[in-house]
Amino acid sequence: MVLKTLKVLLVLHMIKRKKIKLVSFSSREIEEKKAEQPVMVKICKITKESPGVKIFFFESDVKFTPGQFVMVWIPLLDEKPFTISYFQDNILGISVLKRGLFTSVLHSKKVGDTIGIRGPYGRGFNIKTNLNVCVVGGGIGMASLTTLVDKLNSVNNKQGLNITIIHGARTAAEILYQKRFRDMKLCTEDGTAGFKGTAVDLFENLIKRQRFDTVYACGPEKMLYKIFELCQRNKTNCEVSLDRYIKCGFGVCGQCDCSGRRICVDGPVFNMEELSEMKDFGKMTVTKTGERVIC
Amino acid sequence: MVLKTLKVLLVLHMIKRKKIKLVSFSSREIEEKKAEQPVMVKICKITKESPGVKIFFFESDVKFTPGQFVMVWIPLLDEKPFTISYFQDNILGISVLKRGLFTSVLHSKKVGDTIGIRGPYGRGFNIKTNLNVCVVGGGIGMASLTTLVDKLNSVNNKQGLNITIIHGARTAAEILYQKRFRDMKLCTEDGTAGFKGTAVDLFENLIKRQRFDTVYACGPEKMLYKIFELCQRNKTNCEVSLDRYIKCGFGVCGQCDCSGRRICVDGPVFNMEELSEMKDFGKMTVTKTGERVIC
Amino acid sequence: MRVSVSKIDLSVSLCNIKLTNPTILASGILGTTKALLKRVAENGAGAVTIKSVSVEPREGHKNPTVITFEAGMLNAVGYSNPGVEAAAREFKDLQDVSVPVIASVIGTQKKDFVRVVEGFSKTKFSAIEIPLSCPHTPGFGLLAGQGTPKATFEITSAVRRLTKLPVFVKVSPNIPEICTIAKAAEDAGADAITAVNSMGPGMIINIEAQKPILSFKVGGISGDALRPVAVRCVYDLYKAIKIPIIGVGGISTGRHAIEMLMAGASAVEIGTGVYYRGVDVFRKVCGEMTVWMQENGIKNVKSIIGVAHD
Amino acid sequence: MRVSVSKIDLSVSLCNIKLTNPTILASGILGTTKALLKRVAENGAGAVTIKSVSVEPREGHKNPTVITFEAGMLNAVGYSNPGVEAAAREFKDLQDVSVPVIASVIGTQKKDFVRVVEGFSKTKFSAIEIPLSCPHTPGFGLLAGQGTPKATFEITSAVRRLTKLPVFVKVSPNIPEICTIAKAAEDAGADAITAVNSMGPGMIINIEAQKPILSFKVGGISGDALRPVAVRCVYDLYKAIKIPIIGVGGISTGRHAIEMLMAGASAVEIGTGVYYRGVDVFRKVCGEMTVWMQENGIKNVKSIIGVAHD
Ligand SMILES: Cc1cc2nc3c(=O)[nH]c(=O)nc-3n(C[C@H](O)[C@H](O)[C@H](O)COP(=O)(O)OP(=O)(O)OC[C@H]3O[C@@H](n4cnc5c(N)ncnc54)[C@H](O)[C@@H]3O)c2cc1C
Ligand SMILES: Cc1cc2nc3c(=O)[nH]c(=O)nc-3n(C[C@H](O)[C@H](O)[C@H](O)COP(=O)(O)OP(=O)(O)OC[C@H]3O[C@@H](n4cnc5c(N)ncnc54)[C@H](O)[C@@H]3O)c2cc1C
Ligand SMILES: Cc1cc2nc3c(=O)[nH]c(=O)nc-3n(C[C@H](O)[C@H](O)[C@H](O)COP(=O)(O)O)c2cc1C
Ligand SMILES: Cc1cc2nc3c(=O)[nH]c(=O)nc-3n(C[C@H](O)[C@H](O)[C@H](O)COP(=O)(O)O)c2cc1C
Ligand code: FES
Ligand code: FES
Repeated sequence: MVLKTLKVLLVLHMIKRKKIKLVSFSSREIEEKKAEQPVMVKICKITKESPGVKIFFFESDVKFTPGQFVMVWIPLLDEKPFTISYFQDNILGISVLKRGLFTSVLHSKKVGDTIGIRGPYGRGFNIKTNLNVCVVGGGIGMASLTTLVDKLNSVNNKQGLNITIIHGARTAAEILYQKRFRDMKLCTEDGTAGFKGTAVDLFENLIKRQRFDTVYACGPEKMLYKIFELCQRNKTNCEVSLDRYIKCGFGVCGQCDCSGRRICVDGPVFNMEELSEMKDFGKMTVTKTGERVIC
Repeated sequence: MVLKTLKVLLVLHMIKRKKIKLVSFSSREIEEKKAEQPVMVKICKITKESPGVKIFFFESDVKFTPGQFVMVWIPLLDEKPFTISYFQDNILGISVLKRGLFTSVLHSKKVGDTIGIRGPYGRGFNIKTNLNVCVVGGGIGMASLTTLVDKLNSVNNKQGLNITIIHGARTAAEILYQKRFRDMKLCTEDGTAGFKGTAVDLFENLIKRQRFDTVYACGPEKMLYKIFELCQRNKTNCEVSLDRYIKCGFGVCGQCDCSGRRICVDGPVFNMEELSEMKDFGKMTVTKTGERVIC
Repeated sequence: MRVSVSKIDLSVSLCNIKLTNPTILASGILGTTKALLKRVAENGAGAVTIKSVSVEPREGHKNPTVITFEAGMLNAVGYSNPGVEAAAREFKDLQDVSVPVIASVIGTQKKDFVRVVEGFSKTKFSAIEIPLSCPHTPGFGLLAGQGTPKATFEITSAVRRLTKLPVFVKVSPNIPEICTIAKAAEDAGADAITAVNSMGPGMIINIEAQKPILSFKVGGISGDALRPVAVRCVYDLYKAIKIPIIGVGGISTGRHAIEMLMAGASAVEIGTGVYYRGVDVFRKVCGEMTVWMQENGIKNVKSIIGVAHD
Repeated sequence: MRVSVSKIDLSVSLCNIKLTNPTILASGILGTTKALLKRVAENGAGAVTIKSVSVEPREGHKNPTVITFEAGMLNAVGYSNPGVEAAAREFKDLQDVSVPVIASVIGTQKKDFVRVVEGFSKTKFSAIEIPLSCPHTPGFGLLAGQGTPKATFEITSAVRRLTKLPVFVKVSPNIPEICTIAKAAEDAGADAITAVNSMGPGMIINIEAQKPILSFKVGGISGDALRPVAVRCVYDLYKAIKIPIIGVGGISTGRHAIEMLMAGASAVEIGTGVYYRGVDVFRKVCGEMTVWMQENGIKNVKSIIGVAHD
């Protein structure tokens, strides 16, 4: 009750401070109305990053933060989320792992074909400067971290930043971005490249010997949960990017819930404090029907 | 045909120059959307200007140009146009001549009552500086000219402006704004005050002897037409404010037509060039049903 | 891919009426006098429609009759018009207007439509539009039960028998059975369907006055709010009927017009767009269509009609 | 004239359910999990509604399922939901949610509604809302003929017999006979009418792709575009029925909520407002209502219900 009164007073205070316009006709503070609709872009280049992963490049003047994603529309088929994994001038790229119908159709697209893009959506990574940073990417999860690494490098250029990149894959052929980040620490489950074992194993080895100021991670949720636990234990700050089935992408449909937080607007990137409050993290996910199931 | 092509090219040129945004979702150049809806204001003062005319004052931060009007709404009754005839700080005033039902109900309003206001609408007078100016107001038409005179006085304060104000009425009791403009040249049809005769008669006398750079007029259309003719003959610039039945007030319903020009947005003030093209001026008006009839 | 401006062809043909471009002034907006029609024509419209005319003069509803909100416009003008006699006088000598002029004819009963059409028999209109779909005028349109297949068939047939001019029947977006209504019109010999009239009706209350703002309390909704509904109606009608469709509702940019054509319209009417962008909305829309067609390699606007269908 | 904040009373009572304020989360927005309901409650809602639940799990339509345009939102989610068994699991222990929780129950036939209500018999919902009005899901709502007086009466009666909880029937703004439908619900024992569901449907075509954007092609319209229609429906219903009305459609500010109450609503639901202003739209709307009431000397929000009527 006291809390409620306090909250009402706070709102009243905000209104007084004109954050909420009241008298005028439109008392919504959001003035600029954006349309959540796909814009068609032409694919201008396609590269093959691994047997299962292609990168699609297109022109767009969309501004985004590393970790944000776009919804990719193939008319009459479906629309699905993909992280922006490449960004230079006005050329953006998405890295697509072929999994089911949608990604297969996307893989069949040629240069000159068009796809729809809406976004960017979500809250990306927090860029910390001047630190010892570790980036851990499991499989295609590495895609979310690429532009983060680029950004960290550009921001911290001459400030003694130290980035350790751990990239895990099942086997050597599935390793991504090897040319882009030449000094990645690799690990494969079958030992065909780098350290034999998972990214978590390698990270655990490293964190025993080395102090990181921030750890950024993206990949399978089980992996993310273990990294989060290791960071908690080592009192190391971390941010992870989560994955849920996405429909609207802008926070209304409730499909992408993780313990009351929406992946699409409150995430996909969450910090430790948030993660520690999210009971479903690492345990429950939500299916396409909206059922909460063990993940 | 050539003309049409030229026009298309002009539009294309404007588009290129970004006056019309094309690629973005909303390609309308009008971004700020205003609601054409009355806002309730409280009457804070009422003065009696003549037996038939009351001035109603209210607070409003509406910005306007002399000659513009507002639509005054009495809920469940009707909504009609009135010129803003008084303006100081955030206090506006309208001068209302009691004629029929609406103005009678308005006259019965008390201080503290509320009325609805939307606007300002229309294109007001062009403020010319540093000139010999004549202002001619017939009856309640004088209301449209009051804030023009105020503005001319304030703009031209020390620049040697010379304003002649002619105000005509049927009889002495109907003369308006006598305290406000002490040096008005008055005329009454019955000779009970000032010159005996119409404002046109007096104006004709004056213009024979004196050169005006600009003449501003508002009043019955027959009067306006005669003043316009006199100005044409004397090669004197003039601007007059016309009157038609107003419904929407913002240019869509077509009710207020005068030869293809809408009083409510293209006017109510027109210049000589425009007036000379308006065949209906002084001849035809439009009734409430939309019928064009001799005026 | 790019097409030069001079090659872009915006002309369409609507029931054998040639239009230099597909934009038409919608009924009820500015179409009160010949002078206003002329002005709209000079501002780029491919054709113009007069404000609807009934047998007798009508004052319409009291003011406020037209208001706007952030998503569109509400109107309850109430079919004010000078009656057919005065209107026939006003619209004689239509040759002064450089583009085709469409008459809009209303009535409370079948015989009224007939009388108005007869009253216009000496006037050089290019087509007759009959709106059976006004949502806010007692005695007319939906409030007189004219939005049923039966009434639509009867009124359309009566007008059809009377005139050789193309007859357009204007339908309401409020009726779920819009395709059935349109088919009834088609069966009765209509030459085109105008889709759609204003939507709703809707109401806006001034909360300080605690009263609805429109004097008729409710009014038809037009403008942006209506566009997706209008596009859906045109899309559905395109599949259901064979006669051409004139798309109306919320069009104020070239992109909107193209969307409506793709849904299946052969031409578009613009009403509230005049408020959003001025009397020259027609020229602006055509300019924007031209640029878009250039950039997308489309020479002939006729080629995009209905392309959104599978 | 001015009232101090502490004296402002926003509480309302809806079919004997006490709400600390009249704002309710509308069905289909965020109501998928208990955690989200909790979050909405913490953000100031007076009550919350779950996303509609059917007997069997449903994946709903393919994406895009929700898009927006300048005047509102279009959605064709297609009633994706985990089915009543999983939903009953999800919504057990509702005491964690600090405000009343309303169940939304859908079905393709009468017996489905019954099965879902039975499936929820152990769940501590405060009321049951049955939307008979979805415009874009085959097998449900309007597309299953549930928007007729007869179907409304039958389904409502069946649900009524089964439960002691208040039953809200959610109606469509698309049906001209909205009052007849609502009366049928009232006659069948409904405790309140929720007015309205989304409007249309509407369609938006991407002109570069030349295709409708929504995978179901059409979707229900909500948000600003819907508000005047929703206000008119509530105004008409207030005159036609005796049971309370929950007003829904385009509410995102305190002024909008007040307008809806003045039209005759006893409480309001907010859906698309979450998009316009965030999850804390409920707190913002209540704050704005409070300030307005202060300035206009109104202490008790209940006193403004229906005041726009003569
Ligand atoms: C924020 C975010 C960013 C992503 N970024 C990338 C990326 O950069 N590159 C990449 O290859 N993949 C990315 N994904 C996953 C990508 O969306 C799925 O791989 C893709 O949707 C699979 O579709 P499909 O039809 O080919 O496979 P399906 O057979 O339909 O599904 C395979 C799996 O993909 C996931 N998936 C399917 N549909 C969705 C959906 N609508 N939303 C979320 N997950 C879905 C599910 O886990 C499903 O089990 C991202 C997902 C999220 C949530
Ligand atoms: C741009 C403009 C500015 C005006 N400014 C003023 C002003 O400052 N002071 C003032 O007293 N009057 C002004 N008028 C005239 C004023 O609107 C009418 O006097 C008023 O509407 C009369 O209403 P009523 O019901 O009292 O009279 P009615 O008996 O209804 O009408 C009396 C006469 O008023 C005129 N009138 C009525 N309704 C309208 C309408 N909707 N639009 C235009 N004219 C109408 C007609 O000429 C009519 O014959 C202005 C009119 C216009 C067009
Ligand atoms: C102020 C106003 C008056 C209207 N009057 C008429 C009318 O007299 N006859 C008619 O058929 N339609 C009338 N309409 C409907 C329009 O012709 C059109 O069908 C509708 O407004 C939708 O198009 P828009 O969104 O481009 O305005 C009117 C609309 C407005 C806004
Ligand atoms: C994305 C979305 C999903 C919806 N899903 C449902 C639903 O499952 N059940 C239902 O009764 N209404 C559903 N609706 C309708 C809303 O509950 C509400 O009636 C409508 O959106 C109008 O209110 P608003 O303008 O505040 O959104 C949905 C609306 C939206 C926008
Ligand atoms: S995907 Fe709809 S809320 Fe996140
Ligand atoms: S009053 Fe409507 S156009 Fe002027």
